[in-house]
Amino acid sequence: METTAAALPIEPLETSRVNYLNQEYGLKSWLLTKDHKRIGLLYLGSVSLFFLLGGIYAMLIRIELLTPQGDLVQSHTYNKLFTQHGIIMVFFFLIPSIPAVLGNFLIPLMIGAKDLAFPRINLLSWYIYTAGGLLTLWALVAGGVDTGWTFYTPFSTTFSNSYVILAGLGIFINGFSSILTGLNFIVTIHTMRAPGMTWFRLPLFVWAHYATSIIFILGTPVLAITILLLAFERLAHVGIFDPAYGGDPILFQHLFWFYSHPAVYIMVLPGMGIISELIANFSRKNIFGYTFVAFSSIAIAVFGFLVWGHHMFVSGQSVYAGMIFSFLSFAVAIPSAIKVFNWTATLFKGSISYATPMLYALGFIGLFTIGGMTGLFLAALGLDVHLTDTYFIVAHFHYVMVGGTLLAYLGGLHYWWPKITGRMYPEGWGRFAALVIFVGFNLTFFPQFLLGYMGMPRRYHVYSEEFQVLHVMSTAGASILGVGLLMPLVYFIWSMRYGRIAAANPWRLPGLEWRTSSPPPTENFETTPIVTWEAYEFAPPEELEVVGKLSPRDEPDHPALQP
Amino acid sequence: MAATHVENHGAHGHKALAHHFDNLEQQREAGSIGMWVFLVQEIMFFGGLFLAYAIFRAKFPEAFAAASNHLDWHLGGINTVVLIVSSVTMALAVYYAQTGKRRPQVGFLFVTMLLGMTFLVIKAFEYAEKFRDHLFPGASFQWTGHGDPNQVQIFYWIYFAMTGLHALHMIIGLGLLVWLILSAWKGRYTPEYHAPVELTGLYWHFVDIIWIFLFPLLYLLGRHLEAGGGH
Amino acid sequence: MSEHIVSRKIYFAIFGALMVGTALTVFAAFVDLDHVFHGANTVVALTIAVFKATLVVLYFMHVRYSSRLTWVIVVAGLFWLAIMFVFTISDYMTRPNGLTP
Amino acid sequence: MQGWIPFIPERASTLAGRVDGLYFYLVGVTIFFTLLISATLIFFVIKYRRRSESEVPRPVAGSLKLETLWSVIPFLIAMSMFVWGADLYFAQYRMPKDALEVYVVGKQWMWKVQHTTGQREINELHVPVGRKIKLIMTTEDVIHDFFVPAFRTKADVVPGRYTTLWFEATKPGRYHLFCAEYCGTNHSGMTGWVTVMEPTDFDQWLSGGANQESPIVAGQKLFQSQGCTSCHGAQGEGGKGPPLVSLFGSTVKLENGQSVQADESYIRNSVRSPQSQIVEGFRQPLMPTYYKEQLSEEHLLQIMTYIKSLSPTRTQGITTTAPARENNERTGPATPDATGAKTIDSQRSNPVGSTPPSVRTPGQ
Ligand code: HEA
Ligand code: HEA
Ligand code: HEC
Ligand code: CUA
Ligand SMILES: [Cu+2]
Repeated sequence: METTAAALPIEPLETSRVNYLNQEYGLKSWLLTKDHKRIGLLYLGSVSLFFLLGGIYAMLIRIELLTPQGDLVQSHTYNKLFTQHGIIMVFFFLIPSIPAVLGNFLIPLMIGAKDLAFPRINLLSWYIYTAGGLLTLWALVAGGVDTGWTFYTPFSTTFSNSYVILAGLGIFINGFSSILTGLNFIVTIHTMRAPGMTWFRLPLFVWAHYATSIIFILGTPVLAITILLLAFERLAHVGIFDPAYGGDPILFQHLFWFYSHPAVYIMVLPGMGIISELIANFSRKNIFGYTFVAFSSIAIAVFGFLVWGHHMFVSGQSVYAGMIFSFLSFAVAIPSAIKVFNWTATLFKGSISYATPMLYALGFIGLFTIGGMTGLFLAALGLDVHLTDTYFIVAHFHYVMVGGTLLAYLGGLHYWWPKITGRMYPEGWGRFAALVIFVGFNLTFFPQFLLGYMGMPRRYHVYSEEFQVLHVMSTAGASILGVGLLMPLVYFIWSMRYGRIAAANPWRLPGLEWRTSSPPPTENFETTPIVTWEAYEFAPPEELEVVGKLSPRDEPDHPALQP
Repeated sequence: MAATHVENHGAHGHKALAHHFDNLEQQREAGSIGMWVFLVQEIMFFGGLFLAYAIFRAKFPEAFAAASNHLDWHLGGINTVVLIVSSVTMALAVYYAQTGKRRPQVGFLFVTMLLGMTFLVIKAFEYAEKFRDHLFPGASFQWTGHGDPNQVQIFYWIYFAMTGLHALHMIIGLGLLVWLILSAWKGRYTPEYHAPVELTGLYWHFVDIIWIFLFPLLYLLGRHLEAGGGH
Repeated sequence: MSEHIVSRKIYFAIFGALMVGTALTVFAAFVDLDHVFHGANTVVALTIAVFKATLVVLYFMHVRYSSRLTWVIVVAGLFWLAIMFVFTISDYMTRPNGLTP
Repeated sequence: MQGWIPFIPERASTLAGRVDGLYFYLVGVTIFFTLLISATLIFFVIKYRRRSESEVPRPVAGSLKLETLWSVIPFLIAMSMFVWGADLYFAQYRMPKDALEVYVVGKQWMWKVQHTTGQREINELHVPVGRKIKLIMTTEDVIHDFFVPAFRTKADVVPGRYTTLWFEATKPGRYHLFCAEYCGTNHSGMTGWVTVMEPTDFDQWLSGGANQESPIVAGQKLFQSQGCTSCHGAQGEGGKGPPLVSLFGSTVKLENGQSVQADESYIRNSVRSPQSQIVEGFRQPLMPTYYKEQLSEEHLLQIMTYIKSLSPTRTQGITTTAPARENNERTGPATPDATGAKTIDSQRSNPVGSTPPSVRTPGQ
């Protein structure tokens, strides 16, 4: 993360204006910062590292699956590969990614506050995250985990002889960083909105994060206690999850999914928030049906808690409970449907730009639709009996998590990059990478739907020949995807030093975060802004009232904006 | 709440006012909402355990009755009283903080702390007894009374998990109290600024509530069935 | 929304109520209410506990005098707790030979 | 039967077709919405591309009509999926009464199968075509999952209890059997084959292994060697312990006033941890608890079949050997044999009534 800082020189072109980056220098100024923007960058650094690690695991998985006989690694190793891939990607990349990086950076800017309500707690949450991460990494180095990211008992408590406790504690600790982030967001959004920033003038990004925080607060503690019990049970060889001690494995599944289904909405809601921003801003239109999009986020957060049992249709759960959970799973799909349709309608009669972030947004809508609709396959009881624990599941959740959230995250990074670093990314490369990623992604995961229905079980190291062709396609796609993801990695870092200086408002947008300079000063705004405009209220750019100081060069300097 | 910004010239420049808040009122509100949200998180945290308790109690009624009859309800009862009293003293400490009376404030905080310690000491004795009787789940666990030993062991497993986590919360609370007493002694808290006392109070009362449920659930349910190895 | 100061009288009244509640719980635990209906003792014990908890929340924790938001937060917490219990237990109760309260 | 469709596994059970039907329906809906949305997106993106830098389109107010439209229609579609799916689910998970029972024990990392006629197999399951098969499954260690793609059905196999699965194969052949719940190192090796045979071939196969003793006999032997007889009587007629004759399927009153259906899981539980559910009138727990260690899941299953055989009216597919049944079922449209007939009326008449209480309640 420090490197991020070092890579940012004082900008000669900028009149010697102080911003949050050049105000102080040195390791200490970063590790002890209470500035939400710097903490956001700390998260950006650590989250990216974990993503790379998770991605490398993914590539190893794909390479192994090139051939039916497991000849690259042993079964034991393979099991560790997908377990660690899952744990890292979910708990240490995707869940913190958007909230802790972009949410941290932008929510105060968007509501016109000087900082989050509890800056110290915000920093603490990053340290907790790091501690949890290191503990889990330790587990991986020490010998790894092989329980699957779902830690099903009694395998995880009694039979697995891998570092379950270490990894578990890592996740347990990491959970509290989520809780603190959520707590901070809720309080901030309630108490620190600028004068005139009413609830219905909030950008939808903020609404989405409010909904996400609800899940953080109400779901994460249950995971925490569950993992704690699991760890103790494994330690003391007595407990409530292993039938050998009189316990009940289904209870573990209930407790685990009570958190982990809502968690999937933790992963997608912030992404949806970003998409709402991108769609509205890059077509210069107020979002279609603002209140519906806003409240659908809350609806998802609430109803998302009522459906966890759909992961347990074949587990021995009561069939009647299965009915209820299935019904509610279909119900919770509707708010997502509402979002998709409103995004589409927003484009109608807009002025649509083809800038990179918009490409990601469009990709998101398409892929999330497929991912979501295939979720309905799994919510349909009779069909899930055949599909569960096959590659259909794997395909489903990669469509929503990678094709959905990951694309949204990348779109968001491109979109706010100028605000974060004060530099533009190379537009041409941006568009090209987006294309490669889109193609690579579909080639990777679409074949897995077919594999799944043909009966290829997940978490299989060795498989029978008839599945090979599709697996090879998938692996080919994965390497394209990998290369595609490599590009932003490279040109983002490159742009921090060599990118074109960004104007305060390069996209010509009304949002509050664009009405202060790029990068913003530590206090965000020179004076507390008074909000007099509605969300996404577009006016001819020159009429945009400006709060705070701007960088001297403020003409449209972006290829995507040239006529 | 946005309103608090508009009339945002109140106790500006108060030494306890953080730079990013407009005024103490806003700061205090943020604090209390924050604490409440945190307590909700705590509810769900303990909730998982209560759920496990409910399910296994329903699964193994005899074993649970027998096991819980074996606990010493006198100690549990005394501890309940101790905690309730400590809640009152805590509430009074907050009261004197609000009314800006330093000495009684410090005094009641101190009493609260003592009561908290009493609770832990009694609990420690209880634990020691259980260890001696080989009732701590694990290799050394022994059960001769009624009920399937495995199921009795599950009761004790849940008992130690719940009371243990509760005790942990008490210890954290005591830490906060020490810090409060010191700064209250220095006269840090005034009628316009005493959020820390207030928030610690909320936390302390919450821990009390948890125990209000633990006492009957762990110590009393099943007393009416004279069956089981209680003495 | 400046804070409300609860009078000491109320505190002592609540204290009394809590003590009575505790005594009642202990007393009720030893009378066999099963002939009323199976598990009656549990119901009684929990009702008293809920009552005591409510008093603490309303008065010691000042919720009675707090903003609507505080109410919402508290209720939300309990509501989600209820969700977890109801859905999970409904599974166990609808199994063949399922749990009976 | 049906022509080969790409990426659809073979259909070899009565339910496979129905599952595929639902699948095609959802695929259809998915394609429709995906095309609808992406087509609209592309159309708008091209038609309304930004033409001049300064253009600011007029804001558009939302439309309640549209919102309701695109919430209600998807909801209705979703409900159709729900109903269809639920209906299928019950077809898959409600066990038929007149099925041939087969016992399955999962174990890291193999499937042990035992037929009621005595044949034992490992990672193999032989079944006749056109006959309902009911699997009664448990595991000795972790959770496994019995998955046969060609039958479009699976169920977790959970330690500490029995789960069941049924299917009726429709065409002879060899089909994949996978373990579909991650169960440790060799999870992907826990596979096997289900062989569906013409009834005649199946009879031959059965007679091939006829020398093996049936689980009932094995169970009876265990019942004696384990000393169950000392309390439950030589023929399970009862003694210090309650009688086990016509126990299975009856309703047992327990000491704590509750009453339970004596199904497989209950009997298993009564043996593994006798004190958990005490039978009314047996306050002092005589029954030793050490059987948990002594009896493997397989032995337990054998004792189970024996205890079940003590209540013939409530148990089907066990007492009669498969062949007799086979001929019987193939000739003419469903004229069930004697046991089959008994089955039917013992279903109608409530099982408790069919056991005189004098038998059930012990004599003190
Ligand atoms: C970001 C993460 C994410 C998201 C958003 C979702 C969204 C959904 N998921 Fe998914 N899911 C996962 C991540 C996610 N899932 C993961 C990680 C697993 C596997 C865990 C494991 O076992 O390892 C999983 C597994 C999983 C299962 C369990 C499968 C099994 O193990 O047997 C089920 C079953 O119901 C399910 C259902 C759904 C549904 C109904 C939605 C809905 O929310 C989708 C709603 C969206 C749409 C419906 C599309 C948009 C709507 C339209 C285009 C309009 C048309 C709509 C209609 C006609 C209704 N998911
Ligand atoms: C946020 C969540 C997330 C993300 C982003 C991903 C990303 C990917 N995942 Fe997956 N995955 C999960 C969450 C996720 N995954 C989960 C929860 C499971 C279940 C685990 C379990 O069963 O317990 C799973 C399981 C899983 C499986 C099934 C394993 C099995 O069941 O046997 C597979 C198989 O193909 C797979 C593949 C991939 C691939 C190819 C990517 C790609 O998108 C990754 C692309 C990223 C990179 C490649 C890294 C960045 C680029 C570089 C470092 C450059 C260097 C690389 C090259 C040049 C090639 N994942
Ligand atoms: C020392 C005496 C004793 C022995 C030996 C014994 N049992 Fe029992 N069994 C009992 C008693 C007493 C009960 C009733 C109390 C109870 O339910 O635990 C009982 C109950 C049962 C039940 C439940 C009966 C019902 O009506 O619900 C089953 C089934 C059973 N035993 C099977 C067995 C098997 C199988 C064995 C041998 C492996 C065995 N028992 C050995 C004494 C014994
Ligand atoms: Cu057995 Cu997987
Ligand atoms: Cu889910």
